[in-house]
Amino acid sequence: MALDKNGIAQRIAQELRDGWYVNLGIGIPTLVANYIPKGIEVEFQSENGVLGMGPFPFEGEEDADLINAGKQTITTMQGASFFDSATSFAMIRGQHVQLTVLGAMEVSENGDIANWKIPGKMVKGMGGAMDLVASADNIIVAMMHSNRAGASKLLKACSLPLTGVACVKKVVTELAVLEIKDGAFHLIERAPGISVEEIQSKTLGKLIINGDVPEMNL
Amino acid sequence: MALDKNGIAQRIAQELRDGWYVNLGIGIPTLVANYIPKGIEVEFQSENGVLGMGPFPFEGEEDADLINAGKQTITTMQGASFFDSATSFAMIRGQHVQLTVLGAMEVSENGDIANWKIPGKMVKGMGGAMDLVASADNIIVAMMHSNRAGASKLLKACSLPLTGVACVKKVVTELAVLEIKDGAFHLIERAPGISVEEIQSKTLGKLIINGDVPEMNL
Amino acid sequence: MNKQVGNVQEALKGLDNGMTLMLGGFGLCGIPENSINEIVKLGTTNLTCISNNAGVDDFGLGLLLQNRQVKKMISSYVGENDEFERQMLSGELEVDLIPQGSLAERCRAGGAGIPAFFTPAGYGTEVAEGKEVRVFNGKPHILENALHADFAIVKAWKGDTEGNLIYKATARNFNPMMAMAGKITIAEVEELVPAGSLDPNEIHTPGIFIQRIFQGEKFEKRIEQRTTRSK
Amino acid sequence: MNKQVGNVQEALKGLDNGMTLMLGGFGLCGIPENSINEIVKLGTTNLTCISNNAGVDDFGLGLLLQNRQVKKMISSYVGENDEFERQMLSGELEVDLIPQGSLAERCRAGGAGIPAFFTPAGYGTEVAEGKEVRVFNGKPHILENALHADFAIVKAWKGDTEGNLIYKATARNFNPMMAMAGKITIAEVEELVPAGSLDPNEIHTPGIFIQRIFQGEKFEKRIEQRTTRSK
Repeated sequence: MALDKNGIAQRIAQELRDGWYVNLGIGIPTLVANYIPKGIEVEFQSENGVLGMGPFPFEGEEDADLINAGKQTITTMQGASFFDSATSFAMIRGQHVQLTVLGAMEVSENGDIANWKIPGKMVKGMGGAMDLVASADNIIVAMMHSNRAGASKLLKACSLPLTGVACVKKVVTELAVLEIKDGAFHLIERAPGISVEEIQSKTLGKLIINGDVPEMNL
Repeated sequence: MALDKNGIAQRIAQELRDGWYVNLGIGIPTLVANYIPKGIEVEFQSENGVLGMGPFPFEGEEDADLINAGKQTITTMQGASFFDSATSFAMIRGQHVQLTVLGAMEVSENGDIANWKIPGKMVKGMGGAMDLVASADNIIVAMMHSNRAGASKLLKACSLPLTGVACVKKVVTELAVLEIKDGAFHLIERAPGISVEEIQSKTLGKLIINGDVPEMNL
Repeated sequence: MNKQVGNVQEALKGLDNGMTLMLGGFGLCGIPENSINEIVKLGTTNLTCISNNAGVDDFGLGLLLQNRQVKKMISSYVGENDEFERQMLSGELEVDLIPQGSLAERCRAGGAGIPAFFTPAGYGTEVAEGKEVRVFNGKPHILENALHADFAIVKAWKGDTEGNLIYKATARNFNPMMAMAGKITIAEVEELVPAGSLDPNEIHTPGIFIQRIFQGEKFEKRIEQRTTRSK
Repeated sequence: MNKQVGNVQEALKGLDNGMTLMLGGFGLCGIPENSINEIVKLGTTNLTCISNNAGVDDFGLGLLLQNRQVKKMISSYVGENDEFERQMLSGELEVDLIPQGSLAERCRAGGAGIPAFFTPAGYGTEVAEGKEVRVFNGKPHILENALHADFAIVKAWKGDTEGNLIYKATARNFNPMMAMAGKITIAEVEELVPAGSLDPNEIHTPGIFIQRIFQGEKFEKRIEQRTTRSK
C-alpha cells in the first residue's frame, strides 16, 4: 500500500543520525520531527532564525514572535538559540547543518531539483531552498511520486526552472526510496505491497534496480 | 611655539562635529577624547568591539575583559554596545564611522599613508589601519612633522610600505594643519608663533600657501 | 547620540516617490507595522521594496501592493500572497526573486562595505543568469552584489534612545542586516527606554546603524499560520 | 546535543603537528588561556596559527612562539611582542600580516560558506600583491579568500552544554567568527551551565558551531596595558 504523508515522514526519519542538525522544509518534511527514532538526538534548525525548534505550542500559548520558516507558531527546546537571517544562512551555506529535507515538484536522474516556479502560472519563490540545496551535503526530497495530473515527478531532466543542480541525494515518495548517483535513480526500498513494476512505470528518469528490492521497514 | 602632543590632540578635536562616530588610533589620537568641544556630542568606536568608549577606569576598577584597540583598560558610557570584530569592521568599511584619526610614519602629497612597517627593521603590523584608511571618508593624521632623525614626514611620495592610497584628508602636526587635495599639502593653519618658512623648510612634499596663513586658535 | 523622534510621521520624513526601501520581517513576524501603515497613508508611489516577503493581502507590505504603491519587489518568497503573485504574473509589478540566504547576505554586505561576494546558491538556475561564475574548491559559485536602500525600516522589541536594539525570538530575522544597509535607518520598537537601560552585552544592533527611533503606537503582531497541539 | 568534554586534554584530542589553528582574542583579552597552556605542554609543532595577535612574550600565544611550536602566524598586529617581531625579521617564522577587518571577515566567510569577497582594505599596498582588483562604484577593491582551520579554539564567558556561548564585553572580538570556521571548534568557558540556563535571545554563538566545550580550570586574564585615572 502506498504510504501517506506521515509514512513518508516516518521513513525519512530513519535517515536521521545522532548529533545531526537538520533543516526541515514546509509540508511533509515538517512531519519528520514527529518520528525521531528512539535513542538518537537531533536538533532542528529553521532558516528564519532558530535552532532547537520544539513542537507546536498549546492553544493559547502561541507567540507571534516565534515562528518557523513555514510561518507556523512553534516552541523551543532547552538549549535553543535565536539569530538573524545572515547567521542562519551562514550555518546552512557553511555546511553546519547535516541534513536538509524538502519538497519538490520535479527531481531529475542527476539530482537536479525544481520546486519554486511554474512559468506563467505559479510563482512561490525559492525562499531558502536555493541556499539549502546548493550548500548541504545531504539532501533528501520528500514528495509524491507523481503530480496531480498523474505525471511522474522523477524525470530524465527537469522541465521546470531549477532550484539546484545535481544536489539531491535521496528521494522518498509514497511508493519508494530512491538514491541518486551516477546519473540514475537507484531503487533502494519499496513501500509495503508496492511492486517494482509499479515504481518502474511511474518513474520517467533512468531507474536502476539491483536484485531483490526490500520493503520499507516502518 | 610648536605644539605638544596634547596641543595636536586639542586642535584635532576642533574637527569633531556633533553626532559623529569617531575612531581614534593609538598614541596622540587617543588624547583627542580629552578635548571634545562644548556643546557637541560624539561617540567613540574602538575596532576591537566597543561603541561608546568612556574614560580610563579608576584604579582598582580595571576589567581585563574591557579594553580598547590599544589594549588599554577602559570604561563605557551609557548607551554603549559590544560586538564582534566582523561587525566592528562592518561599521568601519560600511562608512558608519564619520571620522578616523590615526598616526603615521609618512604621508605623501597625494594622501598616501605609511605606518605599519620598516622593511627589515620594524614590523608592527597594520592592525585595523588598512581597513580604516581604505574605508573612511574623513581621515586625519596626527603626527610629528619630522621623524626622530629630523627628516620630514610630509613627502612627495612615501618611501615605506603603504597602509593606504590617496586617503588622508588632513594632517595635524606640532607645527601646522594641512589639507591634502589636488596632489599637494595646503597649509591651513600655523601653530602659535611658528613661521610659514619653518613649515615650508620641514615639508618635503608640495606645499601650497595661499595668502596669510592664520595661527591656530586653541 | 539621541536618535529618538516623536512619532512615525517624523521618522518617515524625507521618504519620497521612487525610493528604495528595505523592510525587516519574515512573513508577518517582526515587520515594522506602524511605518508600513503610515506609508499607506502617505501614498508614496513607485517604491522599490526589499523585503523577504510581501506580507499577506490585507496586512504588512500586502497593503502597499493593494494600494499600487510598489513598482518593484526584491524578495525571496511570495508564498500565499495572492495579490503579489497576481501582479507579478500579470507584469504589473517588477519582481526580483533571490535566494533567501543571498538576500540576507547582500543586505549585510551593503551595510558592511563589501561590494560583492561569491555564494553557491542559485548556481545553474535562473538566478545565476548574467552573473559571474567561479569555481572554488571544485564547486561553482556565483558573484552577488551588495544591496543598499534609501530608507531601511526595521522593527525591534526594545530599543534605547541611542538606537541600540534588541529583537525578540524569530522576529529578529532580516532586521539586523537591513538596519546596517540603509542610508537612513528607522527603528520602530515596542518599548523605547533611556540610554543606559540596556545591557551593552545584549545589544543585537548597535545604535551606530540607526538614524531614527520611535516607539510604535500599536503592534497588532498578526499570526500568519496559527498552529497548536492539543494538551 | 551535548558537547561537553571533561577537560582541556579531552578537548584537544586529535590536535596534531602541522595543523592550522584559529585562536580567538584581541591582545590578551578573550584568549583561550587554558588551551594554549595545554598546547605548550603537548609540544605540538609546525602549527599555523590564525590569531589577531600573538600574545606577549610570556603569556598567550607568545608561549608557543617562545617554544618554537609555530611555523606560521596569520595575524594583523605584532605590536609589542618582541619575540614575534624577532622571529619574523630573522625569517624563522613565516608571517602573513593581513588587515584586521579582512582577517575578521575572512574567518566569518570561512564559517559562512562564502569562499571569497571584495574589500577596499589593502588596495595599493603589499597586501594586494597577487590579488584580483576590481572597481565597484569607482573605488578599487581586492578579492580576499575565506580562512578555515582544523581546530578553532575560542574563549567565552558563559556557555551551556549545547555549546551556546555568551562573551563578555570586548573579550568577544574574534571569537564568534573563529567559532564558525573550525572543522572542530573548542570553546573554553569561565562558567559552564546546563542547557536551558541561558536565554536563547542572548546567545552570541549558537551551539551548532561548537563541537567541544569545557570549563577552564583557571583564568589569569592578564591585562596588557593597565591604564587608570585618578579619582
